Amino acid sequence: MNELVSAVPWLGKRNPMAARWLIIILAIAAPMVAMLFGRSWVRILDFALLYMMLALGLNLVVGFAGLLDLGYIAFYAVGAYTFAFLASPHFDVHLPFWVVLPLGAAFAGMAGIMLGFPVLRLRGDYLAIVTLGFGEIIRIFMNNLNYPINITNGPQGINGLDSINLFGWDLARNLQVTEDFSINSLFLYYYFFLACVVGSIIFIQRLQISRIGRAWAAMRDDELAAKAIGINTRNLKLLAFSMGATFGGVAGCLFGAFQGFVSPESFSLMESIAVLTMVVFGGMGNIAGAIVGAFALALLPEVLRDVAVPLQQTLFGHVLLDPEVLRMLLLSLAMILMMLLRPAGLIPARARYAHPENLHRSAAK
Amino acid sequence: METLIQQILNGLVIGSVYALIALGYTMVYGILGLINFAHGDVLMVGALTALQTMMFLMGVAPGMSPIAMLTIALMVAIPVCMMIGFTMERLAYRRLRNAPRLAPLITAIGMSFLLQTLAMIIWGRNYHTFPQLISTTPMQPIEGVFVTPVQIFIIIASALIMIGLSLLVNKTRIGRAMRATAENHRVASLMGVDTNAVIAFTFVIGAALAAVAGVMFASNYGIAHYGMGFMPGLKAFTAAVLGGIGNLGGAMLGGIVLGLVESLGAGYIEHMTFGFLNSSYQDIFAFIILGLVLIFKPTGLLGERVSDRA
Amino acid sequence: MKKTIVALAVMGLGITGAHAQEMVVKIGSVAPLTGTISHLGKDNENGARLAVEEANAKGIMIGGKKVKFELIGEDDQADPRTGTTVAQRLVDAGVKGVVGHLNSGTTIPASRIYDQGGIPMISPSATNPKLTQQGYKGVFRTIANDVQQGSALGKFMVGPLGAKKVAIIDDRTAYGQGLADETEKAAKAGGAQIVAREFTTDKATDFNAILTKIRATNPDVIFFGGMDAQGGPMLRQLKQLGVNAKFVTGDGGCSPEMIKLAGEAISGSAYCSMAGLPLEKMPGGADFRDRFKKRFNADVQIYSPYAYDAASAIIAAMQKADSVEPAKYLPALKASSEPGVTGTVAFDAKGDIKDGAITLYQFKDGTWVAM
Amino acid sequence: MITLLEARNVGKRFGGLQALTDVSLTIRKGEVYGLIGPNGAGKTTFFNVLTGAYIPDGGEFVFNGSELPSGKPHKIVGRGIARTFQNIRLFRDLTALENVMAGHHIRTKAGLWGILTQNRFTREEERLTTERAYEMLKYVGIERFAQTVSKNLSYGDQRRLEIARALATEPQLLALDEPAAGMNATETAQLKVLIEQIRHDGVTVMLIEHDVKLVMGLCDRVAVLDFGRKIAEDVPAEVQRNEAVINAYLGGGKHAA
Amino acid sequence: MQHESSSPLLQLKNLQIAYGGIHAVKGIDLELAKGELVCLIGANGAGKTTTLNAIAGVLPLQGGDIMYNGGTINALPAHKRLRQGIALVPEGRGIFTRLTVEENLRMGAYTRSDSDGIEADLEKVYTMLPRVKERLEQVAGTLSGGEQQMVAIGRALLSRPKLLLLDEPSMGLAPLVVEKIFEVVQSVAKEGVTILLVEQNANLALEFSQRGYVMESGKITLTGSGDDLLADPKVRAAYLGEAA
Repeated sequence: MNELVSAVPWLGKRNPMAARWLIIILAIAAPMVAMLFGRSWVRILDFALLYMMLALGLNLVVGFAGLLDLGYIAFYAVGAYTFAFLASPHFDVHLPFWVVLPLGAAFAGMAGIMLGFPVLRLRGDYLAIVTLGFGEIIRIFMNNLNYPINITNGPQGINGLDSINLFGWDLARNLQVTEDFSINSLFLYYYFFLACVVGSIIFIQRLQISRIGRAWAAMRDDELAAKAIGINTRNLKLLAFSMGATFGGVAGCLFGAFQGFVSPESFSLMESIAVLTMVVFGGMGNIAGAIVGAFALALLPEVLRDVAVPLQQTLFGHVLLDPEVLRMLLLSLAMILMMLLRPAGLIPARARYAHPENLHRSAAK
Repeated sequence: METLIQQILNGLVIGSVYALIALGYTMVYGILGLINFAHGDVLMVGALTALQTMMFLMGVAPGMSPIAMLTIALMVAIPVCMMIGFTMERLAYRRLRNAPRLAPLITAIGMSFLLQTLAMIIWGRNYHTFPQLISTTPMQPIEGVFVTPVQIFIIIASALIMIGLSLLVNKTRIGRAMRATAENHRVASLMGVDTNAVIAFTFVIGAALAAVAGVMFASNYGIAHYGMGFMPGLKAFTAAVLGGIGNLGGAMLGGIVLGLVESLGAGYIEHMTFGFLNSSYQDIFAFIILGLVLIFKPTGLLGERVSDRA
Repeated sequence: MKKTIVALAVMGLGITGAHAQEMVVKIGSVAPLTGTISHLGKDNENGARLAVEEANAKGIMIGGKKVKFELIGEDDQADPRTGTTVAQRLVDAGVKGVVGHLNSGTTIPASRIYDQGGIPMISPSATNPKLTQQGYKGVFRTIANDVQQGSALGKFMVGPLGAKKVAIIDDRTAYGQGLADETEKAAKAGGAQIVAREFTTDKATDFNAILTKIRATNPDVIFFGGMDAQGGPMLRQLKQLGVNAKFVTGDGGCSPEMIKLAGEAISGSAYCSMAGLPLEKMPGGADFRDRFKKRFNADVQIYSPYAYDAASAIIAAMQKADSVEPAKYLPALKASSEPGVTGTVAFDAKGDIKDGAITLYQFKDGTWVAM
Repeated sequence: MITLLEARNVGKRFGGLQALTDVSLTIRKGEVYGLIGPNGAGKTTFFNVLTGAYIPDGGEFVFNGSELPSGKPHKIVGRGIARTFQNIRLFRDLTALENVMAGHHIRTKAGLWGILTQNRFTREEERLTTERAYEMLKYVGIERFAQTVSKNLSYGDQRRLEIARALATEPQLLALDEPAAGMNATETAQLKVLIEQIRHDGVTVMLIEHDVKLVMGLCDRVAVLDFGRKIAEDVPAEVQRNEAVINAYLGGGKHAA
Repeated sequence: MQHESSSPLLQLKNLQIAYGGIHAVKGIDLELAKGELVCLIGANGAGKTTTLNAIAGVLPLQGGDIMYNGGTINALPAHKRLRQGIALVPEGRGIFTRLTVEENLRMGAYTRSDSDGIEADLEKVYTMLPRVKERLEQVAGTLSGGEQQMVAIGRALLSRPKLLLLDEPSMGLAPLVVEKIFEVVQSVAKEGVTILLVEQNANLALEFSQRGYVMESGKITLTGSGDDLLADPKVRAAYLGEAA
């Protein structure tokens, strides 16, 4: 939160309290503002929140622990498919959401360890390329495990996933507050996802400012030195992989329930790279960066859809570059230029790994 | 029996293309320790540039002989790719040479997508038919085994290019400088080698090879497309690692082995797994091999020591 | 600040100044306009656009007002998630009906959004049977589904083509696999032996390994469930491998693009299927082709006639019900029985096209000729 | 005197190069033990083998009466051996305080659950870690830079920070690899005071150093390595007089061979 | 300090070098006349290697000047200094272990295009280093340390240097081998090549050199003729500290 606060332009440094409230108000009011532009924007915000969770999880692996994972979307897939298996007509199993969610997280976490074990010794670009392969392998299995026994229903995907049901309260239905006032389901999802993101931030921040967060940072900065102060780098790498994967798994469960349909197409390499770009764009290694990066890049294509076409039409009389091309162009340029010009990302905040108040206490002694 | 021979032949053809692409990866990795993700996309630009040139030639000189046309197309595609290789190195990778290792890698991924997008803008999204100037009429050297002239051409051409490249690297002054720079930038510069120029040269040669590979690839399958380079690029990288990255012979061997594994794998996996797995898993062989090699024998088949730079 | 938001919103929704005496009715069209099958997506959009423009030219009156139809085109990138987002956008934009999506994989999740928004949708090309089995009231399609098409294909292979041994390939997409499975079923039921079942992807270019494997089983007919971008090169490789089996594919390969990509390798023993009647056998078919060519300077790819019929069906239902409100015209749409470019557009209880005629085509003289 | 560390016939080979040959030496509790020798004599290799960065080809280390595991750095740190590096290796993006806190990692226990819930134990442990780290910075004299990102510290302060970080692992034996390299005379003098203080506070120190003056003035005993073999082990005055040592350093001259 | 030769070939003026946060060379002055063999000795970490690297152009200067052949070469990149005749045999030899011995030697002649001259010089190196000639086709990584040092020196000679910078040629080598190498160095000097020799092995270096500089903690503390320094007890102190 503090990182996010200080990332607020102008206000962040001068009046952190005001900046904090600004963020809270914006977060709460966002779907209402979005509603002015249409319900689809609320839906886009919902997805943006899912991307934030993904970016937070990937940031934990890439930014905190320094392990470049190009197959991260595989864990998202594991989460989504877990939900599809356990809460849909596919196997005709309908476990409650609160049972499926931890299972999805746990399976994804296990998948993280499964990936982590063999790649422990690899570093840098080799790690990246093996994880990329891992992501593709998972996707290919999802796409083909309908034969000889139908497990994933193959390329057809699984339809009719249960919606999120919080103790009898179905988020997929509009909430009827009074006779003629109801809250749209998209808003319900928004606030539920927001709560999940806030929970994730708190959890990740606690991790960051802890012996584990420090050990990850140490390992990332200098693995040899980290070993020399007694850090068990093997266990910590596995922990990073599985924690990151867990977030991916949770996001996947939410995605499956929200979308109601999962199919292997949603878990392509391009998605992995999109999430990585979010982390890089925002600023590797800090929570605010992941949040801002995910928010900016999840909204970018939709904004382009609305702005690029009319803009080009007024400027050139016809559309030169359609929004999707423009999006690809901007994404790729963002990756290149960010690395060249601003490698620390949009929000180059320095992550904290200690509580300053503890220091004041001991310094006072 | 002819099925087996045919599968081996299929593997050899696709493997030769992988090998050619892998050479570019391995050279750049050898000298810079960088996985140039965009290498596969340089191949795509090569193919599409050649296509564009041929279209133009067919318009202005319809009677031109196919060989002349192909040669001119190559003569255009190669310099274009060289320019791209040079520009990438100069504008992006050089400035990141001392950056943390993730930075050039992420940049390279960005480069790959940038090239694809630009190609999409220039050439559109559709598949293009690529004129098959070398005959694709199959011959039957053995009863039941079919091979086309373009396939023979691909195998022979990659072998020749491989020989040419090893002569360049092993027998010439610049080749020596490349190897010296790959081993130790600092000492190479003490020998009077302008290491920046040598690195740029390596990129340019790699790009030229990619252009040739692109034209071969497109000639064989008769199509070209903005996304055609990514997958072969990835597989070729696997081939380079399999053979031992930084090693030219290894890249060639790795490419052929990978081609054979894919071809024979797709052909026989069903029997081998009693029908549990089938050809839908064709694309994972490369990744599984990659994982296994990196984990158990990171030096690859003919490997030299993998760079320790972290 | 508020003004800017409103201005942006207006810009965003693409509202153009509507004249007071005219009623603007928006109709959505969704298809992938980017990606590997964008040529088909654009074709779909053009089909719907032609219908809308022709309706506007006719000057239709509904509820006493002159109606100006406006087509809002969206790109779903053939991606399920984007599909739901743009579906929501269309619902927000207040479209009264939707023509789309192209792929079953995007249409199925999107249909839920249209259903929630109470907006009828007609897909011109999504053939997965599941689409209309979800129980949504406003979901239709103008194309025969995989079961209909697959069974026609299967019967055709064992019947007229006399296949005893059939090899089947699919591209592991929802479309390709669905069609291949249905075709396999029908061929088996007809007494043919499935000698090989092989797989590729919608991004592959090299099929030599699986084709070699198929060659060893010596099939009479090879069926490919997939799109033209793979089908074309596949034909070339079949020829290079000296395979002489007949080649059959579904509507995804029934395009001029297929012929272009296959080059010389395509021959008289290549067949494809399409739902509905062939253009030239329709009274207005050849005419449609010309109008299309004239308006867009492009050839009809595959599904644009179906998109045209879908859009026309919506407009016709509105006329009949004398209302543009979905709730009012939906019954008329359900009951519609209009002659369209592709045949009579009438739907069964689930929303599938009634008696979805399947026409088989053979490659002849450089083009697909209906048999 | 009690023996703290005993190296027994330690050997290490890299390809064709025999970096260490049968090195045996004994470090007693509470002393400052110097390890010197010309470039390439195998001093740093000895450190790396001792601290688990390399696995020795032969021989063993006995620490506090039991054998050390080889090739498991974190276990060796756990047993009470900490080291610094010849070319400083700090966690560059962490502050000085965080560096030292990271050094305390192995002496803390909070698990995932505790961190997630921020239970009493975890908070208390975190507070103690901060406090101890701050004490440690004070101890080496750079507490005013507690909140400075370590890569921005001056060279001398980085050296000190590295020592503080090593001390935070609560070692019984502190192995310093050329701590005075690159320091000026004043800094070196301060370093000497610091090392004496560390020894005084009960930590045994092992020192690789090129600054022979510092070694001679500081060490209780000195071992000399040459070509991977120990050629001398004695009090400094004796070592300085040792013919073999003089030859190793100054060279035998033209006719020495 | 004054010498008969007209102008010095190399002159360092108040040279300051810092890298990785270490102020390694703190303002040194040094002069080499044409044809001299001068050594720079001192304990490990005194800044000798840093000085050599700066002269060769692989380390940037913090301050001061490097004058060579009458001009300042402060800003010249390493490969251009080589063309002007400054060759460095780096510490640890810097052999290209994956290249053959002959290729290593030819790398030395990288900047030259006179193939006849190169062949002639190769022959000269072969006669000077007969052990090397027997192993031309061998990959250099398989050579012994002494042989590698010979190759490194031979390689440097192939650039036809005017100024040869030798960084610890004796490091890690057995005494007999060291002696061989020094004989080679001496014969090179006799050919008229100016040599700046950095050595830890002070006695040996001083025996061979005409003059010597002693470096301690980044500064030059002593200078004089080889014999004078050999006799000077301060030299020993610089290495082993004041004897008790």
